[in-house]
Amino acid sequence: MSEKGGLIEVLGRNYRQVIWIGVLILCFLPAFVPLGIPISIDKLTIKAYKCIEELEPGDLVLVSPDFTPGMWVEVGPAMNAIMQHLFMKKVRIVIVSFYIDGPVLAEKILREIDIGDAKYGVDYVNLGYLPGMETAMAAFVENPRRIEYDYYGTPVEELEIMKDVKSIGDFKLYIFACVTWPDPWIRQFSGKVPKIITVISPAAISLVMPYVSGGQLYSMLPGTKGGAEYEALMKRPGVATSIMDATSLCLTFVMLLVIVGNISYWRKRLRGE
Amino acid sequence: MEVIASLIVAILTLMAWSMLYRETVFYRFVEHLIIGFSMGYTLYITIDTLKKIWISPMLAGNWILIIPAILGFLLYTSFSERYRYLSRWGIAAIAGSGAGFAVGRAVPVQIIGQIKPFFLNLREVGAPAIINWLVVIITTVTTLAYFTFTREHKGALGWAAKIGRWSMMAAFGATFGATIGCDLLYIIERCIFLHKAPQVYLLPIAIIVIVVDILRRGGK
Amino acid sequence: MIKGELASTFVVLLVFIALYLYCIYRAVRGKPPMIRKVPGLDAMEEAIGRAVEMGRPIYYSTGVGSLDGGDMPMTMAGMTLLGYSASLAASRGAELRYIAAVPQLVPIAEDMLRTAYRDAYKPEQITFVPSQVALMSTIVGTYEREKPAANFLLGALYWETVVIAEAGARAGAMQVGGTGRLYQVPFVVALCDYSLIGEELLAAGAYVSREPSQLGSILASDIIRFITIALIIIYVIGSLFGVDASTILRF
Amino acid sequence: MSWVRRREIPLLIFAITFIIGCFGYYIEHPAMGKIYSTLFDWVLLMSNLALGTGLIAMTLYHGKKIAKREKGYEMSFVVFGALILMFVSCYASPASREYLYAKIYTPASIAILCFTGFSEISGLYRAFRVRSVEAFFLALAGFILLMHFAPVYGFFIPGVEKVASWLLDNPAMGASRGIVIGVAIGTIAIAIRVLLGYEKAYTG
Repeated sequence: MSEKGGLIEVLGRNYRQVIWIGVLILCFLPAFVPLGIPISIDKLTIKAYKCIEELEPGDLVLVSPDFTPGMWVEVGPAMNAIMQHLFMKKVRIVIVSFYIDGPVLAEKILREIDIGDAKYGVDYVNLGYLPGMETAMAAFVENPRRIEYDYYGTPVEELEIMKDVKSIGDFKLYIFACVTWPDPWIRQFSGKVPKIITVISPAAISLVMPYVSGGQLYSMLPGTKGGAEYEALMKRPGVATSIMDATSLCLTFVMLLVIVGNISYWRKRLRGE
Repeated sequence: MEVIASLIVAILTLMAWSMLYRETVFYRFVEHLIIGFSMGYTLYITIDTLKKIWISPMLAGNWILIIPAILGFLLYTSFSERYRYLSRWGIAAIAGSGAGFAVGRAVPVQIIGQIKPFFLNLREVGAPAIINWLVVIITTVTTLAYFTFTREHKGALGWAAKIGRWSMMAAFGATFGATIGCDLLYIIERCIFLHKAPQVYLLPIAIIVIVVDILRRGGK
Repeated sequence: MIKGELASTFVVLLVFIALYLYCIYRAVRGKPPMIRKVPGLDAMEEAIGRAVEMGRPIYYSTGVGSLDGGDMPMTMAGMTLLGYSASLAASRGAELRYIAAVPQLVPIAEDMLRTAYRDAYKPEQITFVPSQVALMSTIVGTYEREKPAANFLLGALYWETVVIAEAGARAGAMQVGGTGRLYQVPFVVALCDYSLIGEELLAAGAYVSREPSQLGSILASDIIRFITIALIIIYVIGSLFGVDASTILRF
Repeated sequence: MSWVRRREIPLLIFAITFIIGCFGYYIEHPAMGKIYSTLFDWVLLMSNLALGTGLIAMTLYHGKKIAKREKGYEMSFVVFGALILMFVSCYASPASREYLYAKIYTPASIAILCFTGFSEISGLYRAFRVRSVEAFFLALAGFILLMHFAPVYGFFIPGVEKVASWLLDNPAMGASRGIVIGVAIGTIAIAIRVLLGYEKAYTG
């Protein structure tokens, strides 16, 4: 008995280490085994999913991963989920970035998802980075063929996919990911492409909602949580699901800690210690 | 090269996280490495900035920039017992412009800007919005009342201050809870990075080292 | 000259400044106001006493806030309290160490610690770390090694707040924290033993100096506070009658 | 040269820069705009020059450790080594700068940033104990927000998201407004105290 009391005492004195080990285990667990803990699915995520589900194989889709690597954890996993769906639907994808880190992030996404038997240059292409933010967007909207070389230096004329890209109207859908200020993309692309979907950090949702209700944006995915919802719709749990699993587990653990902490505190206090 | 970078980052991450267990030589190494790296990078960025905003304009004939440069170099006199009063000149200029900037915006943005939203067109909204409006008014006014310094918090002011403190506590709790949800993402992201090969092979090594250390120290 | 839309705001600013000058003038003339107790500031003295007893150092940090823009008032308040606690610690024989994360603060800290400690001053009482991450990593490591008796965390604090406050708690230090940055106040309040919320930190310099002139400025702050509450009430009454008070006051 | 020692000189510099910084925001005049932007260019230049003071303080601290062979002086070599490595690789080539900064330093510093998450959780265990009425409000609001951010509870308890956003939009916003207004008032007060030379943070 005395040994057990000793152990509890040691653990009580080092409660921080105990808590941290618990958090680490719960964060690692879903990375190894995706659990698929149920989450509520937002209407907008379903709308985005249905929109992509209705695309025909061979339709052209334009994608801009415009965020910084440091923000990966906020929007990257959702981008993975939506790109995975695009490759599953066998649409043709053109990637162009208006952020300097965009092309590298596009490569990261393509490396992490299962692209099946899609061929570079035929089914998808990475056009690289266009400097100049909103001016660059306006120029691209005016003439997408303005770009002469892709990210790897191949002339655009030699790429089969680009033969069908004559104007911005050839794209059926535009997907862009950004972290904070979505206005430039919406200003330039709204009305030029039939549908626009954005993947955005949860912090910026309030900035985007007016555009969604106004119709300039077709739908949006709110960050990694949106990604997890999307993966649940695809029935294909991935990184976003494991992140949300870990978040759910950790926060439940934290809530248990609060309860346990209060019980032990009040027990001591009522005993008059 | 990518694999080597991943391995180095994974090793550094585990070394840094060893602090969660206890203060170790591994953590100390990462701690000092980070100081050195960030100093090196800050130095590079600063020299680059100085070239752009000082050296090049001055060589182009903008000689007036010598005045702020002298004030800037006066900051270095703080290391000398004899001349350190001169460093206050430079500090005064930096602090003065900062204070001016802050005070200039304090009234329009932080005071008037915060009062303006208290207007609510009562005819156009329903009962729930009016209740919320009242809640915001009460919490704001009582929080302001809490900061009163020249009266003891007794009587009506005491009650107002108490309600103000309670509403502040609710606000703090809410921010605290909301922040954890976001900051956890970074830990999870690191865990997902660590679970990939080849980094994942480092995990058992780290666990063995810690277990050995716990046994060696006998549960201190 | 004055921008049209800011004209009435400018008048308000001038009225406020005039009010400060008047109250300070009145207080200097012999009518200093009384000030309620601020527990966090009295606790600093206790913490320094504790450091003397235990023979361990006191650590002081102002976070990564610098002297520009909105951070300046909080950083300045933090530096004023650094001067105050340094002279208190020096007179009682405790060692106070300052960790700076902003280069502009190094000369101020040098100046203050040299003034407070005179011949007993050691250059290693001031450390400089170049970034927020470096500040976090340094403090986590240093606190665990040195086990400070007291940890003061006062200034324009950013993301590092929670790490510093928890490192101090882990080391068993008595902690006094204070900031006016909205997102960091919760951590200061929840994790430190004593906290100075928002304006309490900004008024601290006047509180610890106990000079009538400075206390006068606090009286003026209170009057302005009641003017602000009155303005809120005007807006509320305006809402009852369906009138936006901004149209009348031209804000 | 005793006049240079006077306290009035820094106060005068403070006053001039304060007036330009403060009133420049309100006054619309081409000359004022020029002075206003020049002031900020100058301050930026001075702030950048100040980095050297930090470098000196750091070198003194670690150099003294090495010179005196104090406990843990070996780690001071790591500081200087890392400094030189980063500095040299920044100037060597853009590729080496990218590699060391983006691929190694940035991810490694995220490992340190993770301490915020860890500290929040262990701190919360301590802070959310209901010792008083105040702590009760803190813990209650925090608990609701935790439920809001764990996606699983949105699935099982549908109302939790509404309660959480009500809490953030109403009582929490009201209290934040009160704090912001208080800070603004304190800002004016502290600036005037420094201006009149009472707050002696830098004037000695």
